Amino acid sequence: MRVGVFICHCGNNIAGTIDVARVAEETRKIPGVVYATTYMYTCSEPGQEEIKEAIKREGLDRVVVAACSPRMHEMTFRRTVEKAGLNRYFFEMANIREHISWVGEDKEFNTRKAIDVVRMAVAKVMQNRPLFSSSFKINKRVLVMGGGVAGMQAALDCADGGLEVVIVEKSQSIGGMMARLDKTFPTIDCSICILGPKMVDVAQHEKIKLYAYSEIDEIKGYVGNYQVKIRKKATYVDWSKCTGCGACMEKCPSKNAYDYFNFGVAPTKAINIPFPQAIPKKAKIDPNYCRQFTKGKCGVCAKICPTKAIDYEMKDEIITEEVGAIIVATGYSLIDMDMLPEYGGGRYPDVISGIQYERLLNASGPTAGHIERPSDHEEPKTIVFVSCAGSRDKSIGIPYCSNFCCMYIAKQAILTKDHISDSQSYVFYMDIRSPGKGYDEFTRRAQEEYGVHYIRGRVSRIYPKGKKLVVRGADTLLGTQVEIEADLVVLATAVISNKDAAYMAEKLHISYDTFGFYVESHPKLRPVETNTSGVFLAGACQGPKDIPASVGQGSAAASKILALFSGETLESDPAVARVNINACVGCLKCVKTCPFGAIKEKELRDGRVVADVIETVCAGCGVCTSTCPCGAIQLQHFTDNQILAEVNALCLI
Amino acid sequence: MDAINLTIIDRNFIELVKKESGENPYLCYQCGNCTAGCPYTTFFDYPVSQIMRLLQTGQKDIILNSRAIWVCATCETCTTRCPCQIDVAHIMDTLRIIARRENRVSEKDIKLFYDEFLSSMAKYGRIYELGLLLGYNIKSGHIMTDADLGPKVLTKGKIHFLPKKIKGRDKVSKIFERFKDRTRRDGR
Amino acid sequence: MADREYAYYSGCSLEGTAVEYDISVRRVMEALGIRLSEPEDWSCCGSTPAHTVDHLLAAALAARNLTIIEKMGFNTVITPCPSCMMAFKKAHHRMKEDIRFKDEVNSLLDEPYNLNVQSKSALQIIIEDIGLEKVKERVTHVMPDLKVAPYYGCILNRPPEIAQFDDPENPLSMDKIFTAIGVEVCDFAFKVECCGAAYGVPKRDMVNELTYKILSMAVDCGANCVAVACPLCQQNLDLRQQQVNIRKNTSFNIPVLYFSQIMGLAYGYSPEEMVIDKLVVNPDSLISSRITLSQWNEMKAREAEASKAKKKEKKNIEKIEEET
Amino acid sequence: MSDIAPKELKIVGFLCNWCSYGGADTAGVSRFKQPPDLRIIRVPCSGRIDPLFVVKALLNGADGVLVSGCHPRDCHYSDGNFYARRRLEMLKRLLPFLGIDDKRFHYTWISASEGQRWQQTVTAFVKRIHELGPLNLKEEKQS
Ligand SMILES: Cc1cc2nc3c(=O)[nH]c(=O)nc-3n(C[C@H](O)[C@H](O)[C@H](O)COP(=O)(O)OP(=O)(O)OC[C@H]3O[C@@H](n4cnc5c(N)ncnc54)[C@H](O)[C@@H]3O)c2cc1C
Ligand SMILES: Cc1cc2nc3c(=O)[nH]c(=O)nc-3n(C[C@H](O)[C@H](O)[C@H](O)COP(=O)(O)OP(=O)(O)OC[C@H]3O[C@@H](n4cnc5c(N)ncnc54)[C@H](O)[C@@H]3O)c2cc1C
Ligand code: SF4
Ligand code: SF4
Ligand code: SF4
Ligand code: SF4
Ligand code: SF4
Ligand code: SF4
Ligand code: SF4
Ligand code: SF4
Repeated sequence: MRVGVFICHCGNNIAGTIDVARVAEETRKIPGVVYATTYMYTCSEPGQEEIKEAIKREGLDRVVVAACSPRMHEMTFRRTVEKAGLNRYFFEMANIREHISWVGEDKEFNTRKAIDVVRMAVAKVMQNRPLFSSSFKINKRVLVMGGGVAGMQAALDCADGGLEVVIVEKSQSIGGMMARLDKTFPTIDCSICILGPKMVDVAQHEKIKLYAYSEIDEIKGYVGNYQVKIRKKATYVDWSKCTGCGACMEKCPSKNAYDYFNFGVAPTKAINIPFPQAIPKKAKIDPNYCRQFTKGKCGVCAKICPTKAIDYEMKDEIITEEVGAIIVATGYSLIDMDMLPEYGGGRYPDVISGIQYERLLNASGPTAGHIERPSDHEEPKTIVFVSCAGSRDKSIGIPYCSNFCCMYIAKQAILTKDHISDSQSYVFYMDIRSPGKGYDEFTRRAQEEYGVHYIRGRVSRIYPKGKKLVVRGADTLLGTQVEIEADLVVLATAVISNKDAAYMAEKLHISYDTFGFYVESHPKLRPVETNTSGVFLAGACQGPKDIPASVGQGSAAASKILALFSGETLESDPAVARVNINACVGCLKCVKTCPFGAIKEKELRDGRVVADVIETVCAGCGVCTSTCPCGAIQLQHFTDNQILAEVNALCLI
Repeated sequence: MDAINLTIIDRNFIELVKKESGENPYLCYQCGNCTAGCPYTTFFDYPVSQIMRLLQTGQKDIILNSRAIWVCATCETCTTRCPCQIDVAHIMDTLRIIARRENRVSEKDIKLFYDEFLSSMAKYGRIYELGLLLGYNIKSGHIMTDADLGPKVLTKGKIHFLPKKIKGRDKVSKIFERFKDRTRRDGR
Repeated sequence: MADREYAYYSGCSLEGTAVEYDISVRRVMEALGIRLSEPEDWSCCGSTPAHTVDHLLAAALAARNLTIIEKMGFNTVITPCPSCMMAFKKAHHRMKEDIRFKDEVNSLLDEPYNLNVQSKSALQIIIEDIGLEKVKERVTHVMPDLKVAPYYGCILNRPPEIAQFDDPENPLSMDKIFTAIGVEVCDFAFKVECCGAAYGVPKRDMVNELTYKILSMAVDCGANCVAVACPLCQQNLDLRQQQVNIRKNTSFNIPVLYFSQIMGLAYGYSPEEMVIDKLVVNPDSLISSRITLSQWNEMKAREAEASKAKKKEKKNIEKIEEET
Repeated sequence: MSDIAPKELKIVGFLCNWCSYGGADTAGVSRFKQPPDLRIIRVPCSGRIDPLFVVKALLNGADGVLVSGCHPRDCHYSDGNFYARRRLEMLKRLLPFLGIDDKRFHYTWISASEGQRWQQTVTAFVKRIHELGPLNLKEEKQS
């Protein structure tokens, strides 16, 4: 066996704290290694050329690159060795940058550690076997979870690219948060005016199938071939009959249902259509408030409905769809105001959240666009906005910035002036975060042209005084306490992940961070991919972001899928489990433990039962390998021998 | 205020406060919430968030000579509401202790009151309110402090004319003595 | 018969300026079936002055008492004064968090404190160990004229990590107790605003400014008396009310009672037994309308009867009118 | 190999590719300094870790073994880490019978975003192993 080892300087990143020459020197002493050299930037074009040439010149049949993390460049170098004629699995990477040169300060220790790590990689590569991927057919349909602006954009781009799309939306209508907004920064165009046409496109696109008021129950399969169980939740209205005429809503006697769409600004009816532009525009009964359900009698809507669409007996329905890729665009939630007791949100009716204020501003909102105080319906003249209400607040476990509230506060303050010309708005802020194109100009305009008074400091307390609310804060630039007697206080409540985010992540086999936002494959270079191939992210489910960024991600995720589906087949990862039928005793322990159901029992011609791996289903976790009592089932590329070779290379020295 | 020279930051002072309070002043991002909530801001020369800022830049003299650290009543408002979970009140307490140790007392009356309180405690084991008041009035030179309240309190029989001496008062004074020995030993 | 027994640390104030707090708490506890055991030979908790000198000294002065209580075999001590309670809780907390600190504190003591005593306010004991059900059961009298602003003061529930009871911004324990005993509670926004604490003597002007705000808010929210759970709050609001009036040219005349006094009155103790006369601002006019529960119920029943009759009559008239 | 006496002990880390290996990478990218004793072996999933690997490592000369996978419920392979937990819990109880202090073996969960936590875990574990000193199988059996 002829192993070649290439040790990377990575400029000073590695060579600065590791004596790479000495690593090369020591490496040459390892049996099997016939060539070892160092290189400035191994991943650069000339660096890769050097590897290819060395393979030919030295007759190498195994290659080790000691450089950065394999999560960074393993693919790069696999392709390199393949181009030089070697099987791509005759390659190993030793991580001497992320795990050594960047975390250890002592050059001597680092160098010794690097030598050990290279020795382990050499030991492993000598155990490596050639592996060949096979191709499998793919189902070129796409599932989009969440019909907010990000999900809609992704769905439309995929559909326009010729793919069939299934959208599953949890709530009654698509549109997400954007459908609730009045205007949008930084141009103040009407939110629903720009979103509405997109929603209609979604509804009318022949390639898009929409399941509203539905949720994902189960996802099975792998990239290219998923089976998804969708739960169509009972609406108690037969949507195939409902025309959205709204007659039921008008006559329904139960007037105090919680209005989820309007974030409880005003109550709604037990049967309702959330907003005029809703898609689909269909009615739904809220059984928590409907008298037919709570008291067992009413039936008014059933009587009134001209198409006889009401069905109190309706049950959830389960539908299975087959798709090949999934875009997760489930968006975000906001904290409850009662997490901030010092502000009294929830206790004092005139302390409201930003999204509630958005509904007050909106012409199709509960007040028809008249700004009024919830307590007495009077027009407020003094309005105070409190930014970072819960955001950047470690004491309640939200250390991060919510990304877009600085901007929407400026927007809302400007709109307030437009609505009530003799009003005065105040904004308490810690920093004004407005780095987008035209953004800072926008927040400046609020101050320069609209006379919005910005106060640098946090609010400590809000308390009622007569009909007013006293907002007590600090002006840290003045170094004093300040008090404002306000008519209305708007809290820019913190953005958080959805309650079911973790639960969904489990179904999707994707990761989420401490705060429940989904984790991308690489924060800079793979922002819409996840570590699970076939699953992509778009919008605020990955982290708080505004509409332009959400739309950008929606398109990006769609383009990734269009690329993935550009051929008829996909290459499988050959690093899957394989059974040695001679060693297998047919105990079927592996069958029981495989989390993916990838192992089936198979009867041999002599009647013996053994395990058999379905290659396309096997995800390559290796759980079976550590379960098998006979060592009969081995995860390729991570076999017992390969791992023990590494252990021994380190320990037996 | 003169320009503060930031070329050299007094790290020793910052480290001392860090060690004695167990709090990290660099967690403070100057939001101003503590100042906003502090009931004493109007009586402070430097509002509490500025004390935090001065601490971050190691301004030992300004801080230890400030009135704020003495006027702070440990009401815990700042600690309760600090979004960075800093025990601000405890830092104020620590700064006051350091100031006292270095004999920098910008609020003599407050310190005197505390001292009288403690000496009453060391002497009797419990607080002898009348003695404490008289002692304070004489030493502070504010002979008439709360004289208006005298009749109210005395006629209600709320204040005892004689101190209650507890049996174990020597045990209390022993705590004070051991503490003094200790500080002497530590060379403070 | 006593259902439970706790150690009871009254503290210096309750021996002096706040005797009425001491007496009323003891009586109310007795009425609720709680026996109190006073540690013999207790000493001052150290209060604010001690922790301005040194944290170690402060902890030691507090811990001496905890040691005594520990040796009595109690694991809970009732501390009606929040200042004492905080001194105890902080000493306990810091000693628990930091073993070195614990050893140092113990080196100042004759006998070590072994971290076995929880300090709780009377409110916490009432809410958590007794329960509102029982609080309600004991009521014998009703005070229909009382409109209370419940004032908790700054350190009763704060900082939350150490206090471990009730909400630090909008505490409700006192509110709930009053509601349970049938006393009207106002929505009072300055429940936890600081009153000036121990600065009454050295910084009286400051205290007057702060109490001015609190008293104004109490009046604004419609209260005719303030309820407190702290001797310092009581002094600053009651004893110094006249100082505020002179300084701010106001005419406050709003009684400031300990919550325990109000409870006692509802439990049928006489104003003398609740030592009401020790309060500076006289609450007599408010509590003179106190009547027994049965009288109250009778009155209510009569009123209900009357209004029913009225309704009936009205209906009859309507009927007649309709018919004619 | 070198004239400086080796001060580091031999510690093997088995890390799953998706979470903990990523976490160690994140620690590196963020330059969170760590003691030098640990050598990492990458496996696809903590469920791939055969207790035998741990035993072999310790018998063959390692002074400590650290295993880290994805947080429960956050596993790339759905329940691989549950299998791992069961097996490794058994292993921990078995080690004393082999004459090895079970403190030499530790397993934990670290996600790809938890660079700082990785730093803390490594630092604490290495410190623990240094307190125990080099593994001397005979000695440890006797005590
Ligand atoms: C008060 C306020 C004002 C704002 N103003 C502006 C502005 O002016 N300009 C701007 O650019 N941005 C603004 N934003 C931000 C904007 O709301 C977001 O950028 C945008 O909504 C993100 O879109 P999204 O599609 O990622 O998520 P969302 O809009 O949250 O959509 C997610 C969708 O997924 C659905 N869903 C959730 N979970 C599931 C599930 N498990 N299964 C199926 N479906 C699911 C939800 O029902 C929802 O329809 C504002 C935000 C707020 C709070
Ligand atoms: C000091 C500094 C530090 C930064 N640090 C970070 C950081 O830590 N993290 C981060 O995320 N971002 C950082 N950035 C920002 C980062 O540089 C940009 O986000 C990124 O480079 C943008 O990539 P781009 O491809 O759009 O543009 P560019 O990188 O500018 O690439 C544009 C390319 O187009 C070529 N080009 C220009 N005109 C023509 C033409 N007419 N015809 C053909 N070719 C043309 C240019 O030669 C160039 O190669 C930093 C920027 C600066 C200035
Ligand atoms: S291969 Fe990795 S370590 Fe080497 S230069 Fe490229 S990025 Fe740097
Ligand atoms: S359910 Fe019937 S009445 Fe209601 S909107 Fe639909 S069609 Fe109209
Ligand atoms: S049955 Fe329910 S939804 Fe229909 S009208 Fe009656 S209350 Fe409304
Ligand atoms: S966007 Fe602005 S208001 Fe929102 S959390 Fe960030 S800094 Fe605070
Ligand atoms: S566990 Fe091993 S022996 Fe048992 S069936 Fe599976 S492969 Fe065969
Ligand atoms: S490696 Fe084994 S356990 Fe894992 S998915 Fe493949 S067959 Fe199943
Ligand atoms: S509240 Fe906390 S973070 Fe804000 S200025 Fe005060 S100490 Fe700093
Ligand atoms: S503890 Fe001191 S600094 Fe903090 S709010 Fe109270 S008085 Fe102000």
